[in-house]
Amino acid sequence: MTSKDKSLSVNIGGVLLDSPIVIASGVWPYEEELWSPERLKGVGALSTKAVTLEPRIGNPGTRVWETPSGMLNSIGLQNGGVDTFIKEYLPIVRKSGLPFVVNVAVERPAETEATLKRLNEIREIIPAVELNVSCPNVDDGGMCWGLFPESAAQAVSLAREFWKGSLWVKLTPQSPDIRGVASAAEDAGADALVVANTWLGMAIDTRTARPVFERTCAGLSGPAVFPLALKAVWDVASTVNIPIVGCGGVFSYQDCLAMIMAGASAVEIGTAMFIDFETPARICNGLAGYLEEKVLSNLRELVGIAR
Amino acid sequence: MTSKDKSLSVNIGGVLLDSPIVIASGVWPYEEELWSPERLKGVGALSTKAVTLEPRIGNPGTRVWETPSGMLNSIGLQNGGVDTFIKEYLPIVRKSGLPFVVNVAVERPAETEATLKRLNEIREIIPAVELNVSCPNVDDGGMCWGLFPESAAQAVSLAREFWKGSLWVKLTPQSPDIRGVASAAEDAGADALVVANTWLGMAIDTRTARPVFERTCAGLSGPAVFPLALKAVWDVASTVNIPIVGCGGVFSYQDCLAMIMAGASAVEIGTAMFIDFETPARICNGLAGYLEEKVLSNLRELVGIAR
Amino acid sequence: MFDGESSIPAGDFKGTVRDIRQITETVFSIHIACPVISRLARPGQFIMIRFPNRSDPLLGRPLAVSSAGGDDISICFQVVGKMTALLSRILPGEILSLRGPMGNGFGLPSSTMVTMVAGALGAAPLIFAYNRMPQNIGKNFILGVADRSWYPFCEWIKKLIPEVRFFSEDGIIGKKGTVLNGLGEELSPEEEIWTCGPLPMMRAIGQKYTRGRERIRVSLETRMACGMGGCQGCVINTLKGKKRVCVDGPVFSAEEVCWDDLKG
Amino acid sequence: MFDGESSIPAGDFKGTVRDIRQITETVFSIHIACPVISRLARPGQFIMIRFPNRSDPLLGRPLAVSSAGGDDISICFQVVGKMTALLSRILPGEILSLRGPMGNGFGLPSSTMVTMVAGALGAAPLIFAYNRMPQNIGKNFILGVADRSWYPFCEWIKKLIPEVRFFSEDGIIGKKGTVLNGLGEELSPEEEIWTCGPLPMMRAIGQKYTRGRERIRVSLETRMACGMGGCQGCVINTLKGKKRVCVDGPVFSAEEVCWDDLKG
Ligand SMILES: Cc1cc2nc3c(=O)[nH]c(=O)nc-3n(C[C@H](O)[C@H](O)[C@H](O)COP(=O)(O)OP(=O)(O)OC[C@H]3O[C@@H](n4cnc5c(N)ncnc54)[C@H](O)[C@@H]3O)c2cc1C
Ligand SMILES: Cc1cc2nc3c(=O)[nH]c(=O)nc-3n(C[C@H](O)[C@H](O)[C@H](O)COP(=O)(O)OP(=O)(O)OC[C@H]3O[C@@H](n4cnc5c(N)ncnc54)[C@H](O)[C@@H]3O)c2cc1C
Ligand SMILES: Cc1cc2nc3c(=O)[nH]c(=O)nc-3n(C[C@H](O)[C@H](O)[C@H](O)COP(=O)(O)O)c2cc1C
Ligand SMILES: Cc1cc2nc3c(=O)[nH]c(=O)nc-3n(C[C@H](O)[C@H](O)[C@H](O)COP(=O)(O)O)c2cc1C
Ligand code: FES
Ligand code: FES
Repeated sequence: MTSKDKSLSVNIGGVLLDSPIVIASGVWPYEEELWSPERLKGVGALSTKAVTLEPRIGNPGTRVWETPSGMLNSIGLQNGGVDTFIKEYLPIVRKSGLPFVVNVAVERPAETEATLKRLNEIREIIPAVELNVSCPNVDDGGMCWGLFPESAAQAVSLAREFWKGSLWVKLTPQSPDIRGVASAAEDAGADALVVANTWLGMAIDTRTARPVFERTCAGLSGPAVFPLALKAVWDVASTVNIPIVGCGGVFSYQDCLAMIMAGASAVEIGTAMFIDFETPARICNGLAGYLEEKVLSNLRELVGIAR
Repeated sequence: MTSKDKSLSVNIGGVLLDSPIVIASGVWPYEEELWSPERLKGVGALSTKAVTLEPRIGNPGTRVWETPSGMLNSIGLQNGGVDTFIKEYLPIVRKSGLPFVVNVAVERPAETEATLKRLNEIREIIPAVELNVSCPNVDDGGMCWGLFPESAAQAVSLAREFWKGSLWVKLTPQSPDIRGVASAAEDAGADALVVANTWLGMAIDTRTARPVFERTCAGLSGPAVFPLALKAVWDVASTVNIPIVGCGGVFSYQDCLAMIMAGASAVEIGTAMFIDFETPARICNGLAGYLEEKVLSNLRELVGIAR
Repeated sequence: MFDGESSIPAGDFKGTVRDIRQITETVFSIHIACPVISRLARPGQFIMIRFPNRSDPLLGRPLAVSSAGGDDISICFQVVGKMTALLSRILPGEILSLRGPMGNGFGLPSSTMVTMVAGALGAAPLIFAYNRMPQNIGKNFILGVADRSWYPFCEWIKKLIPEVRFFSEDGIIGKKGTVLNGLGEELSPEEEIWTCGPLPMMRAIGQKYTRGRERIRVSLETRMACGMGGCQGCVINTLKGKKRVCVDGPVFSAEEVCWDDLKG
Repeated sequence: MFDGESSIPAGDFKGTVRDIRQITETVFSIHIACPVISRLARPGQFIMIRFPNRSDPLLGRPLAVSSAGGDDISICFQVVGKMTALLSRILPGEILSLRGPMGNGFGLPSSTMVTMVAGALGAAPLIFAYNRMPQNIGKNFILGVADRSWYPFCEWIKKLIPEVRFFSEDGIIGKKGTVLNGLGEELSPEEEIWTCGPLPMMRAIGQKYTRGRERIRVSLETRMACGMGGCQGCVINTLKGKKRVCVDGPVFSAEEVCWDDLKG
């Protein structure tokens, strides 16, 4: 894939990506070297670690645990708060020259509003906000907002009011009615949907006979959840008209293709970056090869064709 | 573990098991050789393939598909119907000398009633019925019964009326309120709960650009789902007082221990039998070793200790 | 017809890789030490192979036994996906988990002449069948391949089965055409056909003759999860209802298979 | 203090196993050909190791580089779980995936005498540090082990580090007692301690001296998922706030670590 090649380009809620691979929230640190073009080959965009109004120290105790073909995490939104983000990290993020989305964890309305207002002030340099109504690892708010259509509508409406740029909403697979939540988010003004965040699971350390995580439950990600994420994308794609970003267990170009054939326009990858830095480039090469083989000029032609 | 050793014995809703390992429904065929004691070392009980009133030919097309550390299946309750079961298979099942449970798929009330009545007529030779309110792979009924407390209560009450023996109820993890469903089942007369069945997922064959399964969705099982199943057991164990049988991705004795520490009294294993016939014996040896190391006389002492 | 003998796998065994040989760019043959399976295996039977102590890839993959002798068996396979790619990089000394031997196998011939018809890797079980054929039975072996890339494979087969006749689509190896060109117009009552290969080939053979189809034994492939009859994932439609390829097959008579229901 | 140099892993590389050596019943050492990592690695740095093309085990496991020279690095490890069990059965020629080199490493000494204190496998990074110690720096090496089962390990270390002094809990190897018995009452201003081993040992060393703690460098272990600073799974509490062991460490000064918050 050359940088001029536009066969993999997509438009996600007004954000133009050269490749459909978005690095998911919470996996890419703010070390400057990692934001150089050589370290981001094949990446179309990045989502930042969740940003909250005030700094958060995250959860105590064990934070990551491996499971068969997956991992559980309970980080708990550790971050320096929106001001630190803007001052210290945003300059690094911008250095990559790539589009990025600022992952904003929904807190209580006052906090969410304040965070978005701060970002809105500088919205000409922020391509999009990814509203995270799906973090399973905190007490206040987090995932609860994404469980039901009503609360999701409330959270998205609030965001829409205070953030004027492109608004992506990241859903939780924990919702009993993900289609309803998706519609509600669309109606409330979302420009794109990220489907989805982690699944709630748990682990017990049999040597200590205690739950591994202090909060007992944690979020499951990685290849293990791919079949579940694909179904969520399939379901949501039958419901909304805004672009969908598939997320959950994508590792190979076949995984990415499957997401696209199910109706996603792009994918986010998280855990895969823990395993192999070359994942985005590898997926892009695979996709480009597939397009060539099938004599297709743009990946967009494949969106939803399995339906 | 000698056969006299009772340290692993458990009582699940009135059924006495020498080991806490139950072979899950739908994985053990009725070939006579497989019901001999040498082929069932370490097995405490077996659950039969789902039985319906009439014969069912199951689903067309691809029925199994591997996923990372898991598998999707869409078998669709293929079985010969309750009469064939009683005439042809029950004698084989009984040959093992082990306790068994007859997995009965909930259909429309009339069918469910008829099936249970037939079984009830011979209830002195049937240790228990496992009411399957959780099959994701059929249109009529199946999982729907297990999604909500009200419908679960209805299905279990009906079963309780026509089946007088021990009644296990197998829940679906697809329920948005598995605690509520568990309570409803308990209140309606369940003697034990099996937590849980498969998770709904899907796969797309990227070479054909079509969903792999004719019914699009299929049930995910295997190690991949273990963290999710453990959480389901944890949740249900905080809600009911009847014994819980953990099910989903159990492969190792540590998995089994974790289930027990979370509040299960036994486990069912399905996919593991596809991989390794020795799984039950291997788990039992591991459990026995653990008890010895911790100087415990019975596995029961560990039930729920992680709580 | 072929279900006289039990076809439930004897168990799960450990096998040690003795050596691996690359035959073409994508075809490999592996020798594995596994005394129990070697002793029990009959032609047409297969094993489910996987890597122990890892859950990805999770399920065993069915591969035909292509020879068995002493403590060893051999398999040969083409790299088509995850497991076969991993197997192609295996090293002598590595341990594999083998479930088997299983399936009904080809059984014993009921005629005096057996024509074995292989398509590409379908040769695997037929090599074994050829070598174990009772002395008093006449035998032919026909192998069809796509193109010149199969040349080293054909060379390799020729060493094992000197009488083999080749057909290739481009005519570069053996005669031009498919294996069907190597079969007579009618199937004489003394003759039977054992075949294994891509489904379209087997279907064509299975439907070629109006008479004698019961004397055509086809070894079918379907996706499998358990290899012991439990999952019902490998079922096909036959005249006698649903049958499981893993334990009721993989060898069926061409007559009983509902060919139109088979996909591929 | 040790964060002068960049500690982001250079990338993910393939490494070919050259040989594997069993040292004790549970301890193994592996040589791996991986030119880039060999060239870049500095003492105290580590790699995340995993098997390519399989998602179980999924995450890399952090293992210290115990030597680097030419194209090769070596690691040594104890079998404690899934990955280490698989590694212990690896064969020459197998390909591993290596992320690294990473972590700040021990850096350069700021005194004229370095006492290296290892507990069991904590020796791994210190062997490397010992061999790369600048000529003009004095050095000691103390190794503590549990019991006689570690005898072959001690023999192996002795060949690499002739001056090593041993302590064992049962007194069968070297002196009876723990490594703490090998340390002076005070830490002289010219001396510093580099240590790696079980947490209780490092905690005891880290808290032994009231003065000079800033001259004690401890290499910590925590559970890791990414090894590149992204997941924040490996954080510990320090006087300067949360730090990630993978990229901000694994080497910290005993002074900055909040010892009471560390579990284990
Ligand atoms: C009884 C039997 C005997 C066989 N013997 C041989 C043999 O001797 N040599 C040989 O090369 N192959 C043989 N096969 C086919 C072999 O099982 C598949 O090629 C193998 O499972 C592919 O595994 P994989 O992980 O490499 O591919 P996957 O990643 O699983 O899939 C890649 C491709 O292989 C196909 N495939 C996957 N599983 C199966 C399956 N169970 N049956 C058919 N196609 C499948 C898929 O549809 C896909 O096209 C046999 C199959 C059966 C049923
Ligand atoms: C920077 C660093 C360098 C290390 N260097 C070495 C070394 O040179 N030699 C060596 O033998 N070991 C070393 N370790 C420890 C090594 O990482 C663990 O022993 C290894 O991850 C266990 O993997 P496993 O799959 O075999 O065990 P698992 O199945 O993952 O777990 C088994 C046990 O190991 C513990 N464990 C798992 N992961 C970690 C981890 N990341 N850190 C600490 N404990 C863990 C678990 O708590 C459990 O007790 C190092 C750890 C770190 C952080
Ligand atoms: C360590 C870790 C931290 C994460 N932090 C966040 C976060 O801050 N905000 C968020 O929306 N998602 C977060 N996620 C979820 C991922 O962005 C992604 O949705 C999820 O991991 C599923 O994708 P994957 O299977 O490709 O990893 C985190 C995931 C991991 C593993
Ligand atoms: C091939 C297959 C067929 C199954 N058939 C049934 C069934 O008939 N009735 C039922 O209650 N569960 C059925 N199940 C679900 C299993 O009993 C079990 O609940 C599930 O697989 C999770 O456990 P595991 O991860 O140990 O396999 C089936 C599972 C598989 C894989
Ligand atoms: S593979 Fe499971 S029944 Fe045949
Ligand atoms: S291991 Fe991920 S931040 Fe350190």
